[in-house]
Amino acid sequence: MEAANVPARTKLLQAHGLILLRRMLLIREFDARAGELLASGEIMGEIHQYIGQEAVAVGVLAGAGAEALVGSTHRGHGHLLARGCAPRPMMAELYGKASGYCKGKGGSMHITSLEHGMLGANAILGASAAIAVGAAFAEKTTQSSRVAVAFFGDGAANQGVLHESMNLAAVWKLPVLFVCENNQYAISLRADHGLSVRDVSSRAAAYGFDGRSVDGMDVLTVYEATCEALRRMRTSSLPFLLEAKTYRYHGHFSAEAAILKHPYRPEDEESVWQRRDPIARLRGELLAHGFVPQEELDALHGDVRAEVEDAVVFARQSPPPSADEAFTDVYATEVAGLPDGVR
Amino acid sequence: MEAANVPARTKLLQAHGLILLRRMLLIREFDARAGELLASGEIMGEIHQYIGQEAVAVGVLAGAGAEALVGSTHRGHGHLLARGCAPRPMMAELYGKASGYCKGKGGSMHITSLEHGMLGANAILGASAAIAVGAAFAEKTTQSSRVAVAFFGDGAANQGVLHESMNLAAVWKLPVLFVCENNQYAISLRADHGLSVRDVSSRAAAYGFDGRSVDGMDVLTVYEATCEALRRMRTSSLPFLLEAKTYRYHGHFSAEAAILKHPYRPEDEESVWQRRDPIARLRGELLAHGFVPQEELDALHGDVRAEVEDAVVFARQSPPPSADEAFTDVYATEVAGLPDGVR
Amino acid sequence: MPRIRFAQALHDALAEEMRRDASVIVLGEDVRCGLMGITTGLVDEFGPERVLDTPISEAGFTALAIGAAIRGLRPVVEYQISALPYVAMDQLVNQAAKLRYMTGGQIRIPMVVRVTMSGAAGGLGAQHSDHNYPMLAHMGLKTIMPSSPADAKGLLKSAVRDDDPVIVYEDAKCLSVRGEVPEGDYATPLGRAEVVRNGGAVTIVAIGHMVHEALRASELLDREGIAAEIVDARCVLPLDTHTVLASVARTGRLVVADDSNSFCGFAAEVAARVAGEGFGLLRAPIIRCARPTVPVPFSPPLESAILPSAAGVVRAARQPMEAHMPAGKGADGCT
Amino acid sequence: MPRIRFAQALHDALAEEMRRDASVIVLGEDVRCGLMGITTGLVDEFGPERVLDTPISEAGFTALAIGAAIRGLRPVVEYQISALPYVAMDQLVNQAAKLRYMTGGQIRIPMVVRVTMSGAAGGLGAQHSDHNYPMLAHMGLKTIMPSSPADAKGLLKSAVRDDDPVIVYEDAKCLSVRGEVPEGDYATPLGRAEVVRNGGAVTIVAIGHMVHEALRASELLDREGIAAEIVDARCVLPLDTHTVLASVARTGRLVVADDSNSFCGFAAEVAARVAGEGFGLLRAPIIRCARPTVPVPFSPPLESAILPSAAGVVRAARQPMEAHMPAGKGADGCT
Ligand SMILES: Cc1ncc(C[n+]2csc(CCOP(=O)(O)OP(=O)(O)O)c2C)c(N)n1
Ligand SMILES: Cc1ncc(C[n+]2csc(CCOP(=O)(O)OP(=O)(O)O)c2C)c(N)n1
Ligand SMILES: [Mg+2]
Ligand SMILES: [Mg+2]
Repeated sequence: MEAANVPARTKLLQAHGLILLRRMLLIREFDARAGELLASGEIMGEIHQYIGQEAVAVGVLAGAGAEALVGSTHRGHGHLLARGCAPRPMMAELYGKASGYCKGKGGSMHITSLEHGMLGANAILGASAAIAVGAAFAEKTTQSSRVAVAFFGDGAANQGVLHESMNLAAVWKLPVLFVCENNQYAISLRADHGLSVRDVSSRAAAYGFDGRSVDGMDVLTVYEATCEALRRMRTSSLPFLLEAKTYRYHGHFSAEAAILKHPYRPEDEESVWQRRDPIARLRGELLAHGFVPQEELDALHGDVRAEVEDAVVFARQSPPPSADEAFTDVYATEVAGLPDGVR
Repeated sequence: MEAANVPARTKLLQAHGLILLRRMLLIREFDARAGELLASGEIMGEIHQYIGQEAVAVGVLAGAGAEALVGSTHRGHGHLLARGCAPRPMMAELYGKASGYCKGKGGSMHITSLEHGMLGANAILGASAAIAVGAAFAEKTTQSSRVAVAFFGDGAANQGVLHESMNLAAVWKLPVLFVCENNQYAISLRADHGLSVRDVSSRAAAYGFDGRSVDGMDVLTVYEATCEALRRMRTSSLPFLLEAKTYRYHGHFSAEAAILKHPYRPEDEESVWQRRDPIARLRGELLAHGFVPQEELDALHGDVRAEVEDAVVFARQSPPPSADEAFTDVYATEVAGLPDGVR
Repeated sequence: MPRIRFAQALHDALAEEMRRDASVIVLGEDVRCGLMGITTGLVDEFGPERVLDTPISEAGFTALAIGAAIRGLRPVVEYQISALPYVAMDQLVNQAAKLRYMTGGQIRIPMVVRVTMSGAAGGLGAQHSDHNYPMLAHMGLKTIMPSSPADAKGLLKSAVRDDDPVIVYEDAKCLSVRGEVPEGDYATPLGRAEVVRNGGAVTIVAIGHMVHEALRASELLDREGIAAEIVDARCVLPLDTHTVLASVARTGRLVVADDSNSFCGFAAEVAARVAGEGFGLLRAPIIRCARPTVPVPFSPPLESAILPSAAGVVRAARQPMEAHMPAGKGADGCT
Repeated sequence: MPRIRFAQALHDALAEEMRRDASVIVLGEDVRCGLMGITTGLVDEFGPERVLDTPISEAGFTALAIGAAIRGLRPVVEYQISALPYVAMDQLVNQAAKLRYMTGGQIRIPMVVRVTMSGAAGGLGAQHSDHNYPMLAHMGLKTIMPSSPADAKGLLKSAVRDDDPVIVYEDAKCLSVRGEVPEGDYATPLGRAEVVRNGGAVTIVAIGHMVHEALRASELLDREGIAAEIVDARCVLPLDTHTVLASVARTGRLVVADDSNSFCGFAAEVAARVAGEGFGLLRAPIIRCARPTVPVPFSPPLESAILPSAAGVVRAARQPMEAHMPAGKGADGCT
């Protein structure tokens, strides 16, 4: 953010700072708590914490607007919360309860709330971005003005389907904002060991549209860049590729530390990024400008914690699905012999 | 070719013109004859004629040298002949005879001669280019200096696996010359309806290496560009992407005209490209420079025709494989129960 | 009833469904010109917005269709050759087949994938001659393969109207078959097999062009005094076990004639069901007449050595008739 | 004999083969650190040129391995999760499985693909819990799935030494199993099943972790007076029909316990073979205890409702024992 922009930034800060902060905090607290619950064995499976990357989901989805259709990833909690999905059915989903967004059938990697415009979190890298292109296609066909946001990671950037999807979105002029969350690693693989270019955004040129890399540790920068990208998309009728440079503070998945013998990241790397923590930064700016008093920030933090705890209680108290639920929702149109007939 | 280069071109013409011409003629005559044989029902299936594109295979493979390992496509006859594979076992393969390069098991789309460094023609778009990257990897690992040439079309350029392969070849610094034969169409799809960029070669930048588009209707240009690309690869230790703009004179596959009701190409398009015919051009230059007298050129043409006819006779007279051959060559290491056991 | 070609029946089904429902779109490689005549002309009536030629990006455009279906369109995707499910396999079996379930029923994916030119059209070699429907059905996708023009039209219409992904295999060897097709609008329900010939000695369950091979075989078998009953399965999944078992109850003998690879193929599934649920009805071994699990060779004599045919069905059908006959092997893999 | 974990046995096999043969290389995602401990440490001994972390490009690096194998290396590719065959399906079933044949035997592809964490490790949901070996075996790829550490080591070594592509499924539920492993160099031949428990009443053919479920089930069955004989198939393809038939000859009854989807799955193939070649040996219906063909739900109670287990095997094994018992359905899909 250059000096000349400071007034614009200050305006943004005043107008949206608190709500952006609240969303980032909610993501952080939710995923911290989910990590504890998994570690204690209270919930099952694996979760991919979004902690450290909050500015990306929150900045992009605030900038893209409530109408945007979103393709999420295996690391999807942040996208859902940034979009305003409720912690209760999210947490219940992690518990595999019937009150979860997906009735407990999805789990952490698949939490979806279609009514929020979330097309689905997806455990296959690149898959949801490709599907989001289809949503944009449908919107364009039906003359809606909704855009699609297609999230993917620095690792997923090397999946073939993304190449196909970017080309398709370009030749058919679809309103897709591709967002690469470059958190520097694909599990243990350093981004620059997997990527043949420094900036994923530079690949946009291979499809004839524009791209840009921004500081993903600053929510206002991400927000602004998203707004600007959407403007560009409207004038060009082309997709856009936004890359946010960011960092995940935790292991790739929460059980990682227990599994790996040697850390794959240099010891001091996290602390370098932590110094640019998006939440601390935004909080600091809000305080410095006197837009929000310390007490209100503290209260906000307390609120968010309570909201997460409430979600935990809700999830704990929700009943598990009944065993027959394993055999429902397989097909939308019933046909004799399914799903029962295939057993 | 700019004026300043004329002397270089003339040298090239004198040194290699005749042999390049011979190869191009052989491709044209072979594929013309194969088309007739298919139309008359003497051979089965489908062939994809290389006619019109001869300068690409001949120029690239002459430039790449006899040691290069080649991944070919569904339109592979040209690559094989340019490489010096023999018309007899090629034609026999089209007849499905035991004397074919693949004992008749492969057919037109799969003719392969490993001893010529041909890794295989392939009926799946993009597949052989990806496999060629592996050959380059093996060469690099074993400290050989052989490079791989990976052919693909303008249509195949939008296959995901090519993206993955180019990225892999770049991050692992593999000696791969990617060659896009842009013949303007993928079956009925105009290249610019499928591609989001005008020049496929511009995509090289998305992987951090160099690319260049050249006139694929001029064999000397292609030859020179290939030599230059290889020099660049040696100094950069990176792959290179060469795009040759060319044109196929015939239908996508030989039976096309009988199947399609409406032509998908503008009526006069072929004649525009024919005016740049690579064979006519090279022949004209050889004559104009007086490097080869007309009689020798005529004799050459006669020779080539005779060679093709000899291949037809050879193929006709070759015995068909015996029925048990259907069950051999499935596995290299015999294991009890295979392939017999799986029937 | 008018007699039309199978490919024409598919065309008519698409055209009628597109007329009926504006959300139906067609996309795939070369669908505007339509190499097999199936989609030919649709673009003239429905315009380039509803009939889309795609780049050669099967994974990408299949995913696109999934996303479009989630958002309310009814895309009909064409795969021009039967190898294309391989390059889009994740989108088919791990996305389209599962997203509804994973989301607890929030999502519907009313999409059709037409795999045309499936199987060995003849002389196309190893990579263009597979019939891979068992792989998709294995993963729970509704998967059908009609054998007659009437079923091609009626089943494709049902597929378009179905709210789930449905994979339609168009057997290359059926595309030019002619047959009567009912006039007016009709849809043939998924999941129902049909007895296409009655006979008391042996049940032959067949699918796709193997129905025609079985019919040819049955005439030869008649001469040997073996009256074959032929069941056209029509759908791979759901599989109409009921009709199969009812026939086996009459005949006591079962042959399955299927042109997919034998190993874990369609014939294996039919056999396993009957060996489980219909064991008490069986009087003789179940015989599979399917492809040996080897790639398809190009050379015509080799190709015919491995593909199941009427002659193979005849050999297969003799076996359960001959008690204690040692299992002899036909070169075409019908043991 | 030392007792080691299954994952360790796999590690040892790789390390020993890499020591023995310099052309063996290992590549895949995160193989240098080795998330499951299988490839951990190999890079220290063999260096980064032979142990390669790949970008997330499964189709690309599988094709790369094919090309490298054609040129004489022996790549061992790791797929970190069992969903990855889908994104590289063309490379597996249409390239690796066919190139040798298509070229008339000019090419050898001595490559191993290790699909690790296969099946439902627990709580990973629909897209990370498949066991898709039937799809690859259907297309003729040599496909194996050991259940014990000894076999894991011995079969993986055979796979590495084999001159064809071999797909090794490493069942997530077996990775922490401990067992004795012979000292010194040994390789277990592909294509041979093993009788791991003798019993005269019913044959249970199992594979992967279902062998352990079957063993547990057999103890419960013993109490009911049902002596189960258990055959560990070990290899999906080639399938050792001989050992299966020999066991059925003793027992007259067959249950197949398999954790792949039931439809056109491994159990279907075993059942179909026995219903064909071993019909005369059978005294009762063949019962499949396999996965119902639905996606795997995340919720633990739902997950256990669909996955086959010892209890399911017990229920399955009772059925052929009770003549004329109407087929009742267990919730876990074991009919
Ligand atoms: C196609 C595919 N390949 C591999 C995996 C296994 N996997 C899960 S997450 C992951 C790393 C992803 O890295 P990135 O895209 O950068 O996202 P991040 O986890 O860093 O958010 C891998 C390899 C997968 N889920 N899908
Ligand atoms: C992955 C894949 N998709 C589709 C096809 C069917 N097909 C065969 S050739 C072809 C067009 C190829 O165009 P291009 O790559 O430009 O090569 P050209 O035929 O022009 O030489 C298509 C679509 C295929 N063989 N493989
Ligand atoms: Mg990352
Ligand atoms: Mg082309």
